[in-house]
Amino acid sequence: MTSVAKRRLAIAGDEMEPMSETRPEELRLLEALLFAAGEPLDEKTLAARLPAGVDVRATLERLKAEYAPRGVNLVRVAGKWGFRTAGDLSWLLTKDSVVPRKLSRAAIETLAIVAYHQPVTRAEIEEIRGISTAKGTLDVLLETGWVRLRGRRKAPGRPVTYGTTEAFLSHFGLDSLDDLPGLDELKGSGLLDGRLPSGFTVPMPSDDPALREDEDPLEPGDLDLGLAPPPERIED
Amino acid sequence: MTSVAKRRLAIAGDEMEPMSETRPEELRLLEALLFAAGEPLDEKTLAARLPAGVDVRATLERLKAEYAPRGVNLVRVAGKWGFRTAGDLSWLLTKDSVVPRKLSRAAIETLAIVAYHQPVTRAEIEEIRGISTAKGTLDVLLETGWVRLRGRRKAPGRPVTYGTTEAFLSHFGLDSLDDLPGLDELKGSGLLDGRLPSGFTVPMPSDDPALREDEDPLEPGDLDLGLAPPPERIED
Amino acid sequence: MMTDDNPFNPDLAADRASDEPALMVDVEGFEGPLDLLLALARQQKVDLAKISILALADQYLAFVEAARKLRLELAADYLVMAAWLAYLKSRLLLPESGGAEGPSAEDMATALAYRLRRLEAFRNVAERLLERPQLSRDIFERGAPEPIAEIKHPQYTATLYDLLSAYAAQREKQSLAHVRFAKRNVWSLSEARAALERLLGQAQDWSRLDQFLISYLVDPALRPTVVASSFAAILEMVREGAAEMHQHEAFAPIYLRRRMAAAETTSDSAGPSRRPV
Repeated sequence: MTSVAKRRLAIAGDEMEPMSETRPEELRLLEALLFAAGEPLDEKTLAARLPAGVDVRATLERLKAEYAPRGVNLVRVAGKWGFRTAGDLSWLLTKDSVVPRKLSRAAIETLAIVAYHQPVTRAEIEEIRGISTAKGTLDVLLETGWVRLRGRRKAPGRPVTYGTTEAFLSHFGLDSLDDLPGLDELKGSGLLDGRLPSGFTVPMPSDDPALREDEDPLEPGDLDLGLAPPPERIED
Repeated sequence: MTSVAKRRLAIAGDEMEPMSETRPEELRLLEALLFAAGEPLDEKTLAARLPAGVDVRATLERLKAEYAPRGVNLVRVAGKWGFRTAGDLSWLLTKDSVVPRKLSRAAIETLAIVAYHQPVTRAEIEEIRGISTAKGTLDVLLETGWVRLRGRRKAPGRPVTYGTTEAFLSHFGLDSLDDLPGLDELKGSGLLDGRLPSGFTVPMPSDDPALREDEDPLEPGDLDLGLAPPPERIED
Repeated sequence: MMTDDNPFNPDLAADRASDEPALMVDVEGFEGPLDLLLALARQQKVDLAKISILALADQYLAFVEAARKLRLELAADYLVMAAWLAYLKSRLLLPESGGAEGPSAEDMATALAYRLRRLEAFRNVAERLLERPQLSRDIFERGAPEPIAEIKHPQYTATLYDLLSAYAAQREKQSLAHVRFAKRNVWSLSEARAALERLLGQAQDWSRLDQFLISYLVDPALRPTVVASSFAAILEMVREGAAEMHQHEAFAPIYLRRRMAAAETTSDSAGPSRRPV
């Protein structure tokens, strides 16, 4: 180790190692890899780049703890790890903001229904909102890359099912759908399972790419129409 | 400051502040700004983004010292500041990949002569080919792992003899060198013209690792050349 | 649910006088009748689970009535809901007859309350979702990621066919180099004729063929082919009437000249005789 490397950092936190301990080299390697990457990396990718024998998960957790008080944090999004600026510093960085597309109220509600109720059909979205969904609303959500066509429901009319993407999790800083705010309350209230056919009473939303039992794969051409899925028949 | 932020870092280096000191918030701001920036920032720009009264230069120097032992360093390039992967970890940011490359005409011709006429010296190759063989051509063949240095011919100048390897057999799908087609097979397949002078023969080559009577073992150092061929190949 | 259970013809908007201009209003920005109902329910300031559907129906119907008095045209959805609520209200007020088909009035009211609670719940989580720090708006990834450099290792490929054909071609080339078949240099008939025509154009009198050809005879190896081709070409030109030739005896020099006009030819008849062709 270089003399520079020996001038190491120690953490003064309570759950941290005593400050006399040398900072392991794998922390340097991990932070270099994660800093260099533009987007989050999964543990498998990281393990492949690190020397054999490194406990990737433990090193990640330690690095996360080290960076927690800093202006840049190590976070887990969509099951991957990445450095991101601390959430409380958004005021400082607003100058760098990409002006986000302002979503309409209808789009926001629809996004929430897709996120918390996926896989969900357009008819189910309309039933919850009590209003027909303008064609453009789902198009806008598909365009953001946060919503995707999943498959087709095994039901009359074979309506397309919608779900969220990894980009959705990444954008909202979620590790998985389990981290959706208010999901537990929503689940507990029984409001998610009201309309599921018997036998499919899975109250949890799932963006698992594997189709559910009541889903068929998309058909050739469905994805071409991705931005303009054909209006489907109301099934109920 | 948040409770998380209070779980602060202290520096254990000799020229650093005592570890009991709270890490100033401006360090967080600076690291977030520099992390998110698309390009290095000069001190004037940083000062404009930071709260009034922050000693930008001093904060930068402290941040630089903090990151010096890390996998990511704060560096000043052309008067501007930015994070960069530590110089000693540049190997980490490389990825090895295999690119298929077609062997040059000269190399495959030389390889063919080596295969049929082994053990063969460079001078003999040139005699058969009727053309001088560039040094790079044999280097490429050694790099492929299909050709090896066998020994040295017991002859004036003690020239190195070349032969093929197991990797050669494996790449060309040959069980042994006996599977190389002989004169009749080459004629039969139309590769050799029927109009050949009498006395034209195709040798029966052998890649027997045992040296022939007219071969001496390689000398120390011979193999170093073989294992470290110059990266650049020259086609003739 | 509204679409399932509504027994009314939704086309209630049709009773508007047809000559009045339609003034479409979005009922102050409500997102449909359920949204409006939810807003009205909130005015009751009680838990949605304990809300009086009867009171809510009254409020909604009063709202719709007020809008109609103002001659504001409500979207059909709102009127459908109004009709359904009026029906629900009448069912709730009348004692349930035991054998009534379909869902009871209580079930219908419960279902409506459920839908209102569900819509509100999704509204809440939508809000909470959007309150989260968002990427590239509140939190940022590395602005200048450092690329991974790719180090390319060549993996050479060649086929057995490449190898064998390269070998055969080289051996063949080298062995044939020792037994060289000289390329046969041939003066073709057309080459000979082109040259002769060019030369005859310049000559006015009888000339010896070998003098014409002298410039082509520098290489002794070419002599037989030049003579043979030239002679054949001359015979052809004579037959066509383009040239004349004569030879005194076998192996004597051959003379030829360009064919003159008929008169000239006669005057020259004392000269060398034409050989029949």
